[in-house]
Amino acid sequence: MKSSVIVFPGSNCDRDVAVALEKMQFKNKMVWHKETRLPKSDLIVIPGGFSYGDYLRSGAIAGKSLIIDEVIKAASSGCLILGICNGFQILTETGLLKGTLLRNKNLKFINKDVHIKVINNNTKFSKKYKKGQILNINIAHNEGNFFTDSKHLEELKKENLIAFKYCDEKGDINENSNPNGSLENIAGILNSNKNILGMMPHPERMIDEIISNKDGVNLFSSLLS
Amino acid sequence: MKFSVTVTLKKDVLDPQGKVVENTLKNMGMTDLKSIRQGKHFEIEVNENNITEAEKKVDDMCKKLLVNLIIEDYKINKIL
Amino acid sequence: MKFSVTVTLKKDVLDPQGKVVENTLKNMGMTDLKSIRQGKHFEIEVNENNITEAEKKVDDMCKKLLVNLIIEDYKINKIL
Amino acid sequence: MKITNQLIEKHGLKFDEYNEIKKLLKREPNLLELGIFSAMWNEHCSYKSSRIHLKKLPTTGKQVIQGPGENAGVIDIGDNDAIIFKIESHNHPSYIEPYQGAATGVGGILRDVFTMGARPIALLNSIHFGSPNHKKTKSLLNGVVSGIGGYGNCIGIPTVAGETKFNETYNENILVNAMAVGHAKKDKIFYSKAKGINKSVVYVGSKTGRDGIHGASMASAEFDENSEEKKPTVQVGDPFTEKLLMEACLELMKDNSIISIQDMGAAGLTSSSVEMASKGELGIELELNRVPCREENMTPYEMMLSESQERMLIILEDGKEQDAKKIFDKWDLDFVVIGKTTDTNNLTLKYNNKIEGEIPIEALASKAPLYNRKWSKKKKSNKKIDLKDLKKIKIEDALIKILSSPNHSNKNWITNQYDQSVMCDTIQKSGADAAIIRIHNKDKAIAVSVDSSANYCKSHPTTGGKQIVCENWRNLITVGAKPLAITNCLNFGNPENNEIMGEFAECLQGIKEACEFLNYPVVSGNVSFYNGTNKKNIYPTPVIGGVGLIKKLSQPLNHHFKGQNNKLILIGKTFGHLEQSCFLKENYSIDIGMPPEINLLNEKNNGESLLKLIEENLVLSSHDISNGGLITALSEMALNSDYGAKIQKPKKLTNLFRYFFGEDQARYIVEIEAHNLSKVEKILKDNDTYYENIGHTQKEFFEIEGELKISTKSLFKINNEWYNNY
Ligand SMILES: Nc1ncnc2c1ncn2[C@@H]1O[C@H](COP(=O)(O)OP(=O)(O)O)[C@@H](O)[C@H]1O
Ligand SMILES: [Mg+2]
Repeated sequence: MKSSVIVFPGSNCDRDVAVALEKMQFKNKMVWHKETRLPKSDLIVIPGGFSYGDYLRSGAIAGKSLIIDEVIKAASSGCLILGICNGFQILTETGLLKGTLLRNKNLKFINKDVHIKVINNNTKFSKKYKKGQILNINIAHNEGNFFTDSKHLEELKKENLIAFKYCDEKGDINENSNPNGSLENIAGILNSNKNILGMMPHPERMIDEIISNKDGVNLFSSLLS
Repeated sequence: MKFSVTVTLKKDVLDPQGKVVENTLKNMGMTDLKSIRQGKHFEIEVNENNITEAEKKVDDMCKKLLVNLIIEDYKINKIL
Repeated sequence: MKFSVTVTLKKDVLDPQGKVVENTLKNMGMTDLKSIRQGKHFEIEVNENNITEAEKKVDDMCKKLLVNLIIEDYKINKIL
Repeated sequence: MKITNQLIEKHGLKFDEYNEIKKLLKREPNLLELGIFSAMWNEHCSYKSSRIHLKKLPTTGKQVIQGPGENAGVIDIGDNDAIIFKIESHNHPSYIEPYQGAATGVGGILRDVFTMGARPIALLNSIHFGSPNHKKTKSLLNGVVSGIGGYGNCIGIPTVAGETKFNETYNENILVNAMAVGHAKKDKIFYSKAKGINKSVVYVGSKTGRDGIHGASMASAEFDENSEEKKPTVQVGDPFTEKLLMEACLELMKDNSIISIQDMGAAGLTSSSVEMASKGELGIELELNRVPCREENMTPYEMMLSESQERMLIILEDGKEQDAKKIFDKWDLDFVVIGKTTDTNNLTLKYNNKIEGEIPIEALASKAPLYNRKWSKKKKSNKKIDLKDLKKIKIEDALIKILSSPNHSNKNWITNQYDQSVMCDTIQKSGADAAIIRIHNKDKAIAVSVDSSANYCKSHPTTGGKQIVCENWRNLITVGAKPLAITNCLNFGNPENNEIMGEFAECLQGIKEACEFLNYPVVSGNVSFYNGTNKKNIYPTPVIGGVGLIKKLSQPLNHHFKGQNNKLILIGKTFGHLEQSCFLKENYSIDIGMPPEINLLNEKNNGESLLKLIEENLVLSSHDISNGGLITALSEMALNSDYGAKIQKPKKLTNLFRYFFGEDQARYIVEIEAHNLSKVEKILKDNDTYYENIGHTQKEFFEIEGELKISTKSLFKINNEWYNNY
């Protein structure tokens, strides 16, 4: 599998994702945002960070960068695209995913390990997980509060496009297990073609026992098989 | 030519920032506060003397970058 | 009574946000842009019908919470 | 412009200092030159009151590659790996504008570290606030924490450890100290010393604005009613640009084009150019028309004194300009040759083809004032506490009081606002005695911790000075690291006051003795004087930041109990010292008498014995005993765990309060498997280390036989309430 990680000037999880991909035997290339051509890839990852300082709206400016046009082209030809954290925000700004990510409900940056539930395991990103499986995974963001209109929400539900939801350690999905105020505890969504996944939690931080746990590994290995 | 642009969240979009500010102000004893919403403000100067042209340019900036039309509304005003 | 409050950075204070936005717009081909500065905007409604009183209350909110007087200036306008 | 007395005062210079300037110049300075002298001769940049004392600190050792005198200290951790680190204060700006003050504090210390060629791998901070009831404390706390997080999170360097304390002594003068730790290759370290004549001096980074003009002199004066007026000098941090600057510098450092590099910190372009020239014993000439400016019509005076953030000065090898510029273009940063090195030994400033200022470098650096200020010795207090005179309380209530106090409450409210995991090498986050950071791609790690004890330092500075070094050393040891070296941030009041200067001299004496004995040298640091308002000085608050090495990675060691029926061993002797204890302070508001004594011999021996136990894989968890004594330490081990402990009453020291709340030093608690007891005892005996078997772990409850029994869940709750309700 060939992967590309897009690097914006303020990306800061680019190395982390690259390490994870290489550990999982992806052949990975880093792609600078000013490039106008993408190397041939089966998977494009838009990593976390603060693409351009995120001073306007998170992800807004990255959404206008040169490389993004290529990402959009690749997406329409079915290439797999994974946006993590800031990457998710960028995907919504480009319109590749619908909805938006507002400020966290408490207006504070939140970094902690939370639980999420695998809602749809029938995708290329999640097939190695069991349906309903509970993962313990790190979040780190200021704007992770997913919001969308009721029409899109209906569509997400009907077409099974919600990938992950925040829950507690027992799997209960409720207000107490919602770290950031996200609509219906949504932590990650897919486009209707299911080749694009945007998620706020950081799977790349969960691949190493000594650092955390290995709950992120199956996301990458799902993509391999 | 100078313009000011006000960007506000659409009515039906949750405004977490406004909410927290509102609660804080109320807790600080400002009980007469009815509601508060927060938005963005830009001051833009363009090299263009024709007002319709200038305004079109600013509008373009809003549409293309400054405003997320899915969740935000905006208003352009000329500054004298 | 309704007011709008505009909060802007003081003149000599660095505006990293405005700077990035300006560069991006220019890179997007909007070469006529001379400068852009970013600020905040609030829409505030208070339960008070006396205009001087109402304005005083809004001013109080600005001073106590909404504005960082060390780096920001603000303007209050009545909305009709 | 004629230099008037008023102008001299406004620049924070004393009249005899001004006379000295005239002597050195052999003429009157102009305004630009006066400004430059004021920037270089103020306390913050010249260390005029502290240098004499700082010289006494031990700064060398096998592990030291670079001690004080550079942007940061450098130590050797083997395999061509070096660790570069330093701590710095941003107290005054943070009080005026907490968010930006703290943010730019983080930005500044990061530049000190990456300017030497290191990729920063961890951030720490030590923050001190006034009483929680003081009207400003809450917003200061909020602002400082989000400022620290705002900068570190955006640039993508994990903030992994720190300390947060409240004490009314900081009501009008908070402390914000930030520490950065970076990793470099030992053979790729960059210094600020200029070399060679006619070399290009390059300005890179953000543009220069009018922000922060006179920041360094502000940090060298007390606050007074007029401080409000100085507010416009606050700088706004731009972590995004710093990220670009960091990546661009690290990219440029990959080849051999840099002769010398220096960040523009306090006193901006002035101090960076002077420092480079002074170390290289040569001159420097700047064309000020070329300085990239953010505002229109900036004067040479403003350019030289601006403290705009995110800027660097680089001296390049001949012919490397173009390639270097390409790198900075790639990162959308300014890159301008603004001058050259000269053989004149002067700082020469040209503007519009005219020389606007010319000062001998040595007048600004080596000839800067040096004061041997008067200081008075602190008398030993002989006040003792007799528990019989105090109102009776229950052990349980006293413990709860401590665990629920602002100073001891769980700090998750703060640390959850910091990205602690980015870079994926954080093995142990905040909340442990020390954080552990893996060296990327390697099988080893460093441990880091920052510590201070203002109460101890106030009551007896020498003992206090020793104590913080020892406490910091202990914190590294409990996670299994070998302590290597420290950086220190010395926050004190007004040095022109004999008593304060005495606190400084004696704290330093204590630090020196402990560092020498423990082979724990000082490799970098920072002094912040004039912390106080209107003659009310803060408690002396030296902060120690330590770095230790874990040679071979294994599961990280922390202080949470790991199982039931494990043996608990108390290393070190308990005398029951209660003066200056948290027990008396929290329960009776008493803070009299001497701090607990430091016995360096025991300190070293006990620590080394524990390290031996850890190396032999005999330790399941370990924790040092500090504020709040044995019982607080045990509770901390229980409250984040499903396991508690059952502790026997002491046989020797029969007063339970003294035994459980006493703050005697050089003590640790270790949890070991029962079957390893004899092995452990043998090692401790062989090392002549005093220890006691105090009990064992058990499920769910923390218990002292016949005295108290609390579930670990309620301990957790008690410990977690304060911040969330504040
Ligand atoms: N308390 C101290 N102990 C040891 N070294 C110190 C201390 N204070 C300052 N130094 C050293 O003096 C030099 C100048 O410090 P400083 O002006 O804070 O550095 P910078 O110019 O990088 O901000 C540095 O090398 C610093 O490590
Ligand atoms: Mg420096």
